[in-house]
Amino acid sequence: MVNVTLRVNGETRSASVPPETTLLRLLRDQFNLTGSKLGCDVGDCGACTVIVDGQPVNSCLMLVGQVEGREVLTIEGLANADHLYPLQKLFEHFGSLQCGFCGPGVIMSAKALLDENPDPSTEEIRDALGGNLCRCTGYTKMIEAIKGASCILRGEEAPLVKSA
Amino acid sequence: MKSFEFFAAKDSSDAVTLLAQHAANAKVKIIAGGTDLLADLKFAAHGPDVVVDISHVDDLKNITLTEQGLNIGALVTHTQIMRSPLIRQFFPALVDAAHTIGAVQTRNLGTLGGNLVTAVPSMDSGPTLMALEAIVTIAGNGGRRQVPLNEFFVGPRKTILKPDELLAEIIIPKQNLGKPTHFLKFGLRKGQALALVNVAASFWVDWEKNVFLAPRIGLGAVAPKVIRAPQAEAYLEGRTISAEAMAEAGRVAVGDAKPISDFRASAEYRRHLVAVLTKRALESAWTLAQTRRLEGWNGQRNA
Amino acid sequence: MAEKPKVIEKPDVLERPDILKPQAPAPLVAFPIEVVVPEGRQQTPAVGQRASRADGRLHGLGQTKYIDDMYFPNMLFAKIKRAGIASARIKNIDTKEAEAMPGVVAVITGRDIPCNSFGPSLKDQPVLADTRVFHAGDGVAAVAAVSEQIATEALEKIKVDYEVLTPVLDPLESLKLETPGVHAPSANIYGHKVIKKGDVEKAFAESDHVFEGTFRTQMVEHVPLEPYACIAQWDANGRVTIYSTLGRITLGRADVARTLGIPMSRIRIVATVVGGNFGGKNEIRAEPAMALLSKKTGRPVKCVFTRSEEFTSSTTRHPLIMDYKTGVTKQGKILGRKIRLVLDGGAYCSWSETTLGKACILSAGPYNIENLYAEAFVVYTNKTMTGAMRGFGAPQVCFAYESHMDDIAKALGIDPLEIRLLNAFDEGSLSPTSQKLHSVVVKESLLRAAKRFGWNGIGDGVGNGNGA
Amino acid sequence: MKRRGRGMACMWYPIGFTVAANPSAAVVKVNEDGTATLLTGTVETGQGSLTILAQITAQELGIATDDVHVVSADTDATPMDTGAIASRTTYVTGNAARMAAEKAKLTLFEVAAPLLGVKPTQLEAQDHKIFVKGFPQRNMHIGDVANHARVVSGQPPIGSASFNPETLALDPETGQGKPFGTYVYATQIAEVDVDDETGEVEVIRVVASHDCGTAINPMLVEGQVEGGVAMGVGFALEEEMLFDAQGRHINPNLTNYIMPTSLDTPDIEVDIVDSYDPTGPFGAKGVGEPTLVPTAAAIANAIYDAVGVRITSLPATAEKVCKALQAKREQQPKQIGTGAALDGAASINTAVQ
Repeated sequence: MVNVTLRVNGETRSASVPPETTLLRLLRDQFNLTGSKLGCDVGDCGACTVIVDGQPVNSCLMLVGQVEGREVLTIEGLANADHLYPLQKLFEHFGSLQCGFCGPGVIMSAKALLDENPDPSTEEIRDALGGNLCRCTGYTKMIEAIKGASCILRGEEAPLVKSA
Repeated sequence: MKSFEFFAAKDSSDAVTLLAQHAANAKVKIIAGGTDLLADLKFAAHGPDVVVDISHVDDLKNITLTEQGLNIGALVTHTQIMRSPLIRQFFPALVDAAHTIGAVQTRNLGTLGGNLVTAVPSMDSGPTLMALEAIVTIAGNGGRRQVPLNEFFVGPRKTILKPDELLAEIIIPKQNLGKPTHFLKFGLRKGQALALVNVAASFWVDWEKNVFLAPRIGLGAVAPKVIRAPQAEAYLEGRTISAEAMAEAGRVAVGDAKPISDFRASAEYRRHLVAVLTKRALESAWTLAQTRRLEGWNGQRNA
Repeated sequence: MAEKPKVIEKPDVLERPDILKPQAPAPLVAFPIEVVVPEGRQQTPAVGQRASRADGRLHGLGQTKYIDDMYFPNMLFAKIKRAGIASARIKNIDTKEAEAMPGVVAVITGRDIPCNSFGPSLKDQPVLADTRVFHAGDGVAAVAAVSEQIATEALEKIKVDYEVLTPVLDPLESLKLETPGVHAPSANIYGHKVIKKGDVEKAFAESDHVFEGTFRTQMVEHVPLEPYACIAQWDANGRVTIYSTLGRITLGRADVARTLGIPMSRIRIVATVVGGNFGGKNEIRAEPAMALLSKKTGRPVKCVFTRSEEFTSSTTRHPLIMDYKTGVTKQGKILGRKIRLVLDGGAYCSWSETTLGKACILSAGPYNIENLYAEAFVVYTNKTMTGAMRGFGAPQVCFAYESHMDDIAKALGIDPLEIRLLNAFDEGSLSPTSQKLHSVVVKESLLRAAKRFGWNGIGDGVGNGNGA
Repeated sequence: MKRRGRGMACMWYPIGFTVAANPSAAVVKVNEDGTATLLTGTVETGQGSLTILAQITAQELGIATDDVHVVSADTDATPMDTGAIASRTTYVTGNAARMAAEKAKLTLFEVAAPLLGVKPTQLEAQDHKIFVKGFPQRNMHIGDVANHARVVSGQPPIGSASFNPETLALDPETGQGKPFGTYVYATQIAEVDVDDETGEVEVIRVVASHDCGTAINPMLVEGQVEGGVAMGVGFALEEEMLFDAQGRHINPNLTNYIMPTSLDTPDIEVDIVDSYDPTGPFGAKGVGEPTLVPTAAAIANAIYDAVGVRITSLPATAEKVCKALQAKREQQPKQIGTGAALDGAASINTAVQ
């Protein structure tokens, strides 16, 4: 067993789990944070993406022992009780997600991108989502929503209604 | 995943001590970024008994300009390489190579050392470092030793590392600082691609004679390990720079490659790609050499 | 280069980025958001609104509950042992060692399934292979254990004794009558369809040109991001509730009732939200096995496929081999067309009958062709079964008829847009099955796409990129 | 050198099953406040079908989409449905939902008629009101009517209905008959860059003009088309399940099964063709599957336009295109269908080393 203490969505959490437990399993099975999804378990699909120490990573590729003392942000930590994070609002508004399974991972990747680059180009957005596979959407409406959210985060007016 | 014991190393000497303690009577694996290791362990019939985590070892995370050259700590991630002003300045080819590895998430976790230690023939870090004649520092219980990267790889997924040793740093020798280099990768798609073939080409220019000096070509995914292309290098050495020479060097490089056919591509197609990509990498390195000269770089080989 | 002072670069991971500081009071958006234009979901009339999806917010918050996000008290985790051999006779399955493992609660094999066959048309698919393995992804035993890891390890302890048989892998080989039947004594051709209209041979004789082409497509997977998952819960009244990633619960319940031999009234299937379907989740997979494991253990049992199982043990798209022969006038008017399609059906029928029918009917394209002969076969091979997938044979035949169309246009020197407009259906056109078509807008779609794209004729085939 | 090419492909596609019965049933309950609950046995598999069904139900009742709560996919609670397959949900389940809503609405009309002093046939429902045709000022809020229906009239407004597309069996000899209720049509045009040395194909842009009858929700239609085109790009260029000589799948993972990432997906421009099908709910047909049908053909034709080689087997990998280019260079003058030269590449079943 490994004893691990880390910060998850701003709270200090501890667990005692077998050392082969991944961060994804820790979040889902121990902390009941099921927003991060298991789609492939080997870092190909990105559905498990969370932000560790400010950087998006595949939580299926980290062992619990490696996250000791680190700061983890999951999809559940983005919004609070009555406010949506702009990406979440814009993803909803543009219908950016269909089956939604890739969504939490995509939004975490997008958040990390916007934290670093407040005004990304389409190519930069495509690059940032390169590790998040989606089979439903063709990524088009995700890119639209990320651009919209970047406007809100920059304090500009977001294009909420698509011009026809 | 099979169960194992887990130890986290505090620094590199602690890591070496942990390895020495366990490697004698147990199967030990080192985890750094974990992007390759965990993907493997999840399907492995027989896992390691002990995993030594070095991801918190901060003394292997520096990028430093030293007497010897550019030292890159083994735990520097691909993302750090892409963002490093030093590397961006001297070796944009390393930045390009890092950018083609996996995706953002895996580049944030994956380390340069991990990429080399895994020793997959299609690794993207290898060809550029081979073309720049990199040296690696290996840390063991008895101290440190240095070997040329060329001698580090033994075969597919095999290096000269002993079970109780650790790859500590990668050094690009001082005489190659700023050497015009270009990296090209050809994969089956743009995002998260594995290389069918990757090529790095590097050379100095004798501007008076307009000839290639010290041309170096690294090839990946076309042999059991990342290789240099000695015949193509010999062909170019001292030859007048021309489009024809670069195209011919590509054809000569085909003779240096020994690709296999697999489900991703046939050997024949890989050979064809070696010719095309080598030519293109040389052309782009030539463009870079000219740009740097215009920008006032000293385009000569360093003493 | 002159000696430079030693520069040490601080890696950015060490300089803790901003995210670690308390969450900035960054602009969060109140929901429901205040918008100037009313949200489509609140407006009337409702039809035609760009209404956002009611589930869109939950998706973005990570609140949508997929099957794998559901937990029940005392739940067990199941794994299925896969054959890994394309064709074999099963001589014996020894599960004793697996059953004896600490943490393993129950193991079942095909013999435990009351009626071990299902399928939307032919009932040729076993829930777990019992006497014969028909493709490498076939399951041969299922284990329920207290953890997924133990269930996975138990699979290695199950010993299966196989008599390996030579697999049939090539559909054209399978089409030959002398090839041994995959499901002997049944023939390998298990579906055949013909569409016949007018006189094709006469039309060819009257044509100015006759063109031929052969086209092939590959086997592809649906790749839903959510792998197949189900939870079965058999209660003390003998009623089973199955939560499953199924796109068709009505059919699913009938199949489960049949395989388990219990009345439909004792089965409840709940599909919640499916994380991507595309046709790959349109029939049951492990539901009967999980129901039986739950019955045997008295505990809820969850099974989630690995990504690898999602590939090897769920349906895929039919590869097709398509022969086209088309007679046309000098002007490019199609007079007659003859088509032969061979569908690689894989190990089981699944939705092959439907795919065969749609492919055959659609294979002529959206064109007025008075003389048509289209014939389609589907054959068994010892590969992953092919079934329903977005398009049911249509993407394959469209690749053939539209590639063929461009070849004809090129040979006759006609613009691809022109030749399509010349032959395309109109309102009231008769389809290959002589159905009178209504609401036909194929020409409108051609013209609109051409206008939007900026189509100005085809190039010269050397990619100057600026048209003729 | 990169060469630019353009290619088009059009298609037709049916809605619903081939002849076989594929009914859907639906139940609509109008609540006492004038909102409604729709019960359907179909499953939301990501397309947004529940939103579409809510819009159809709302339209029929004259209320807003958010006023309709959809309960779905539970065999204990919801009426039978043939399911999320065959691009049939909008058309078949949508018709059932509309008809069920209509029945509930007729109950409301019966209740409202005496209160408004007219016959039920003179009433209409719109904007949350039930009003007299031609006299919109003579109206009642739908909630008041619904409440009156339950509390005073004792006639809770509930409607149930089912729909099955009208078909005729096909003649077994000639295949003649009426297999489907309706069809949709579409054209896609692709623009590609082909590297004439490596054979690499990059899809730059796809314009997709699709007919779906009335677009119940244009945004969701766009979403379907965008996703379909991306899947079509994978079918055209990258994806293939490969088997070894023993019939074992070689690439059962997302590392080696190559599907498009965000970097491989082109810019997709969706164009919805004006269309109305009198047999669909409010003129709607469907859109799910057709969206990927013409993509591969359009890309193959664009490759031909760019470099003059006909790819006859999918996927059009760089290696296959490269081989076709080499074959073309070797055997000028060119002829139609260089297919035979490609067959070797089409069946790469080499085992992993």
